[in-house]
Amino acid sequence: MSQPSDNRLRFKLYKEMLRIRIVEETIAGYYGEQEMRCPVHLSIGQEAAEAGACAALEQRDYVLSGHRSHGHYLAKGGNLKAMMAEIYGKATGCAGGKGGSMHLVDLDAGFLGAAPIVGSTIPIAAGVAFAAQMRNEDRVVMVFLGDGATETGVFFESINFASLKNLPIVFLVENNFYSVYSPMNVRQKGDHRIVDIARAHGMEAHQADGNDLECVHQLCTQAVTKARGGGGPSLLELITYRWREHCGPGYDNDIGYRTEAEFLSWKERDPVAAYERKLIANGVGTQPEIDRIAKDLKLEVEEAVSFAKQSPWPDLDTLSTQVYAN
Amino acid sequence: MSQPSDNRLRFKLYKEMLRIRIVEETIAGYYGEQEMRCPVHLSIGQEAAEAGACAALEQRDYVLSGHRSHGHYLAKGGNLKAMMAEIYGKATGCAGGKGGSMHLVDLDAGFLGAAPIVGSTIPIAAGVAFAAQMRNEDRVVMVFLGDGATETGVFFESINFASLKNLPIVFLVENNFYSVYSPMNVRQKGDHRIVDIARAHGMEAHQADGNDLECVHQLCTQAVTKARGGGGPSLLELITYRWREHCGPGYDNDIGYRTEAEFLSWKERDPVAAYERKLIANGVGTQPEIDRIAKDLKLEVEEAVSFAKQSPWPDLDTLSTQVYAN
Amino acid sequence: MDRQLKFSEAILEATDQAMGRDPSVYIVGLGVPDPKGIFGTTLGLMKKYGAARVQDMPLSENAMTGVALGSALVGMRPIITHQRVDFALVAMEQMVNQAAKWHYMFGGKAKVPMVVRMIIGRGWGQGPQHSQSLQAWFAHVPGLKVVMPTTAHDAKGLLAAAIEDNNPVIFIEHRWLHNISDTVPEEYYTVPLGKARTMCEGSDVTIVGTSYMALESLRAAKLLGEAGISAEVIDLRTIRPWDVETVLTSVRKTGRLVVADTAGVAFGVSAEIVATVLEHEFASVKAAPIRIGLPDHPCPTSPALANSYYPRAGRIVLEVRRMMGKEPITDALPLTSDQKLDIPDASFTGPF
Amino acid sequence: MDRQLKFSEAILEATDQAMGRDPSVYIVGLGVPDPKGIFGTTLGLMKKYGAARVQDMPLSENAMTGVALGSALVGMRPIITHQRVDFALVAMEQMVNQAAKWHYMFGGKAKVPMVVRMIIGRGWGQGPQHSQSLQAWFAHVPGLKVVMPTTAHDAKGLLAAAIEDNNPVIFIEHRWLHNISDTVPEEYYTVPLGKARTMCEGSDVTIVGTSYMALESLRAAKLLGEAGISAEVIDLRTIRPWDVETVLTSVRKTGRLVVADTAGVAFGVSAEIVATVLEHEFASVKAAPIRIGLPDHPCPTSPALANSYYPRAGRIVLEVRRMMGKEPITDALPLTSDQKLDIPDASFTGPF
Ligand SMILES: Cc1ncc(C[n+]2csc(CCOP(=O)(O)OP(=O)(O)O)c2C)c(N)n1
Ligand SMILES: Cc1ncc(C[n+]2csc(CCOP(=O)(O)OP(=O)(O)O)c2C)c(N)n1
Ligand SMILES: [Mg+2]
Ligand SMILES: [Mg+2]
Repeated sequence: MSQPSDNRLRFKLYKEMLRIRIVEETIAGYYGEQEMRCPVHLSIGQEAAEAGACAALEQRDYVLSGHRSHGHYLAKGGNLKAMMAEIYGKATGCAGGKGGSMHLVDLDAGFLGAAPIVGSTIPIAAGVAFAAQMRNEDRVVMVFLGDGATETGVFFESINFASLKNLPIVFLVENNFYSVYSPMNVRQKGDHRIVDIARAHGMEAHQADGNDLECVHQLCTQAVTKARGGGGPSLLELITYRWREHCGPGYDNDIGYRTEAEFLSWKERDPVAAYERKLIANGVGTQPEIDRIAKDLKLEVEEAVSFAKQSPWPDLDTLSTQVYAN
Repeated sequence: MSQPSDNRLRFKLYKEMLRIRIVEETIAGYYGEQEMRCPVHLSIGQEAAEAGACAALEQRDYVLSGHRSHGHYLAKGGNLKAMMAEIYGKATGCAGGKGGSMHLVDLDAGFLGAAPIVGSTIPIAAGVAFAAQMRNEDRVVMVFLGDGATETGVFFESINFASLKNLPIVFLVENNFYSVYSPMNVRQKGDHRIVDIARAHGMEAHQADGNDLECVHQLCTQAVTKARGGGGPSLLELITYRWREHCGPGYDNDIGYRTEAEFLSWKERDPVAAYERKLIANGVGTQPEIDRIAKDLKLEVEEAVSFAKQSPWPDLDTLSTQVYAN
Repeated sequence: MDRQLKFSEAILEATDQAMGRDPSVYIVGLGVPDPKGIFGTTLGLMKKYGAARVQDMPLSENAMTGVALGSALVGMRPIITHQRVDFALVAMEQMVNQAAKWHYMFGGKAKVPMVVRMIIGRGWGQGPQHSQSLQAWFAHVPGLKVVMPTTAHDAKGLLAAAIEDNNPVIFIEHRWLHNISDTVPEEYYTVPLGKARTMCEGSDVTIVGTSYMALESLRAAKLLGEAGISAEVIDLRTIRPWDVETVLTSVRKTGRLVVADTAGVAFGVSAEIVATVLEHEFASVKAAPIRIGLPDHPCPTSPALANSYYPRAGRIVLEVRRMMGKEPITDALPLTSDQKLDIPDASFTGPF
Repeated sequence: MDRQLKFSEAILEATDQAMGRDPSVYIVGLGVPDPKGIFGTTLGLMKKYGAARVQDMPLSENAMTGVALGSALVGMRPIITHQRVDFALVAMEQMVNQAAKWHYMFGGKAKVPMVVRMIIGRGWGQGPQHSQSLQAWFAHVPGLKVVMPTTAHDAKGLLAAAIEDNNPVIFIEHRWLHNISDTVPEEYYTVPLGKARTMCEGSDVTIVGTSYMALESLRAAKLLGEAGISAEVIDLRTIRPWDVETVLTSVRKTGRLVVADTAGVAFGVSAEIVATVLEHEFASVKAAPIRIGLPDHPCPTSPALANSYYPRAGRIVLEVRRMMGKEPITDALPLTSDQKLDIPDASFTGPF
């Protein structure tokens, strides 16, 4: 935190992070009802990276994301009710039910879209930054991707282009060590490969603890400020961990691709609990204050679920409309 | 040269390089007759890289290449007559007339194939190396590519895979500063980007003067030896220059994408003339010896042209055969 | 004799037996050795054949297709798998410009024996980017073969044949077939590529179905039979080369043609079949041909919309009755109140 | 009034005028600002509109398609060019999974106004990897529009319309049309997407042609006319959405359908047209429909082979005569001794 005295910001960041946690836990809780009939990729465990990064942006800035996008959407200010309704496939969803969890969008919030073909939104985000640059607009773009996405050719092509054009963009890699059930060592070599690729292109790049909310926020603020000032793109690799299964609401440490011990070691580094302890220890907040925040957030999220459940199905007429724009 | 006393090798290398020059000049000379009715991408100016690199390989080793492949084919021992006949579209061509200049192949020589979609043979070469590794064969693969090809996503994906699997492969980049008429500065940034990409993947990489025949040969020998010994892949970036137009027989310094002065500065660094001077200066060869070699080579090449011209057209029956292998 | 195996188990058995018979066969794909094993189709292979022949890979579908191709050039027989056809769009260049053409363009000197397994997603909100069915694309490309098995029996035999084939074979599996069982002999066998299978004989109308739609066609034929209409159902099995003769012979008999494909109707496989039949058997055809497939827009995610996206047996019945000049019946296939249209069967509880 | 412009000049003029009218239009592609200017179609634009709006790019077709898409999302109108369709195979994912679907999959919230210009190579040994004609692929994808102009007049108007359109438009140019001139008005105009053009009227047979094959169809119609056969030739102009009504109306009149496409017949555009016509106008059609296009194998490089690969007007004449029950004439179009079939015209002396 550049201003350690800025406790308002600290609370805001914490609340943002906690809100993502509560939304995701709530989805996990309701998923078993089989009313959210689409794949969901929860980001529980990775909230510090998401909240810390988006808090560095202005509303006019843009974010794009991939399959695991709930946290990015929320942290950028995406409408929670519209997101829940989208996951429930309802008419009130942010994409009218056409997209589901993997295709969130909120133009007002600057969340331009998410799409689950791994790597594909990276060049699209570069294109958004390219347009901002061509029109001399004061906007920065942040695109979220995973460690797996750094193996796609299009990631590399995008890094090359962004560096060549000095685009106002931040490539934010959440490295959670897995691509579905595949560990790093069957996919890539070396502990600094991701940042080194960016550096090979003359792009500033940093690797950091993605579970350290303030550290993330500080790094991202620097990168965003640099981009905004015409200093060009950055890549930030945030080390973090996904707690639950790749797709779906459950835990899957038992199926054999990772150990329970590994999971537990990361659970001890829970970014939400850690920051809560820090806030209290530093006298920034008290347990009752924090409990109240959590309670309010839970209420808000339950309300969003009710909204989604009660919303109507999309009209069958919309099935074949919106194929072409007028 | 690891053994500076090895004058036989020096002559062999020189002859290989000169042969490529003479073949390419001969093609340029005949192209205007409009009997070679296919695109040709000549490598005049880049012969040292090609001859020096392939001389580091054994016959059992494999080479793959792209659109500018004549030199690689010849240096790897590809049949000259079959290549000429292929360019002339004749039945006796190495691909029976089906491929033309952009699709050379000579299995006996270990030249597995060339294809002109930029970047595409890079992963194919990695696959050949992967097979050699799986079967524990004593074979090294060398794949030739240009600076433009290092902007394709598939290049990067291949580097990642080769490094991950420690494949016995050498990525040989001939950096001639242009992709068709596009200079480096509209395509990539930084003077060490290409080697740095490889290094970001933990791959050994070197940049060197591609017009220095002995230097090329030495570097390639090291890389090939390393790969053969299980030491894994390398990337070598050889700086060189294409003298003639991107595609076709002529010169095009007048059309405006590069200056005549730039071309002339590279012409002064003619790898053939430079090595010829060196051979004579060091007393390795005499002018008459060298003239004799050139004369013999010209005869050989003219013979290949006659062979190609006199060869029959492919039988019309072959038009629709060889679509599927039995 | 009557050994039942699921389609997914049949795929696994074919792979296992092919690997056992031929050391040059290997399999690579995202998640191949993981605990889910590509919907169960690769489970246990890593343990049996080792990490060299059963490989996970980087998230680099394009390069890895090239890697498979390169290894095939020098004598390996790779199987590369993709969990959705949609993911393989990044690898089109290697499949279409390269794998399909190396044999021809090098005058027969190169051989590319490789199998590309791809799965068509469907249901549970797969949505616009996880549900495409692009067999028409691959079938448009000379040099490729394209296989779409329907039954577990054929899945095993066609995959074995695809692995034995010396050409690049695109092998497309429908996610909703994976759990369906059939009689599958234990011993190794092949089902020849390029041969359709007549699922039931009939005299009034020929229904050509691909993959999952062959099953819906069979269901439709039963319903039609109850109403006195005799339908012949042909499971196409191979899309390229497809079995023109079997289809023509049937249409010569019935005079009527319906094609039911898993993909979009427009510019799809069904157009080729209709056009070919009309070119060859114009005189035999008694009624306007009918194509059944996906409507001309992407697949939405919400079940409320997606349920109406996919045609089912009832739709085939309706169209055939219309073709035969019979009363339309709109309630052809009433749904039970707890029936869900976006899952393959009741045992499935979400996400794929 | 009778201002003649080459097809390539018409493309340039449409681009120039669109850029002049709308500052959000920009053009990017390998070689766009280079001295050859994409076969002359982008010459001078850089000088006029500056390096920001007229850009070369890295050899990264996939990412650059995504870049174009991203810029379109926030209000730019990119034109991205590829010198061969074949090169764009690396960019299929961005075009098909992304550009085609963003409007639909975000419930209408995203708009992707972009034009992808691609050239079909042909002749002078372009060979298997520089000559593919993949309009059927794009036409199979809802969300895309697909345009193939034949005349310089339409090239200008259709490109202008494509740039104005708020959707991703695939714009395919045949290399052999670039040098052909036509009357082209100087002022800005658009030709609506989705409308075919009747090139000549006739009563015996409808010949639907695409791109360069529309010209061959017109030549065939002239030859047929001399033999007393009256052919109506329709230049399809847009492949998706195609002008079903114009074609049906014509076939209702003639009762006979021939489709001549620049691409492979198998699973190609011609199959869709034939199938649609037979579905809708079964009763009007008097003879088996005929499809003319590329044979079912890749394009060889040697002129001795490639010359027989491409169908020409003579082939159309032959097929129509056969269809009409007339004597076949095999010497329909004798070649002059110095005529070369692998170049667009005599002024061309190699390589493209
Ligand atoms: C091109 C492509 N290939 C495969 C997939 C299947 N897939 C979905 S998510 C995923 C893992 C991505 O890993 P990573 O980028 O690290 O993100 P994470 O899931 O860890 O957040 C894969 C392989 C896909 N969606 N797209
Ligand atoms: C994917 C693809 N895009 C574009 C082209 C057109 N093209 C052919 S060669 C070439 C330039 C390649 O430059 P480089 O790799 O540096 O090789 P060089 O020609 O300099 O030897 C281009 C763009 C192509 N063949 N393939
Ligand atoms: Mg990950
Ligand atoms: Mg170059």
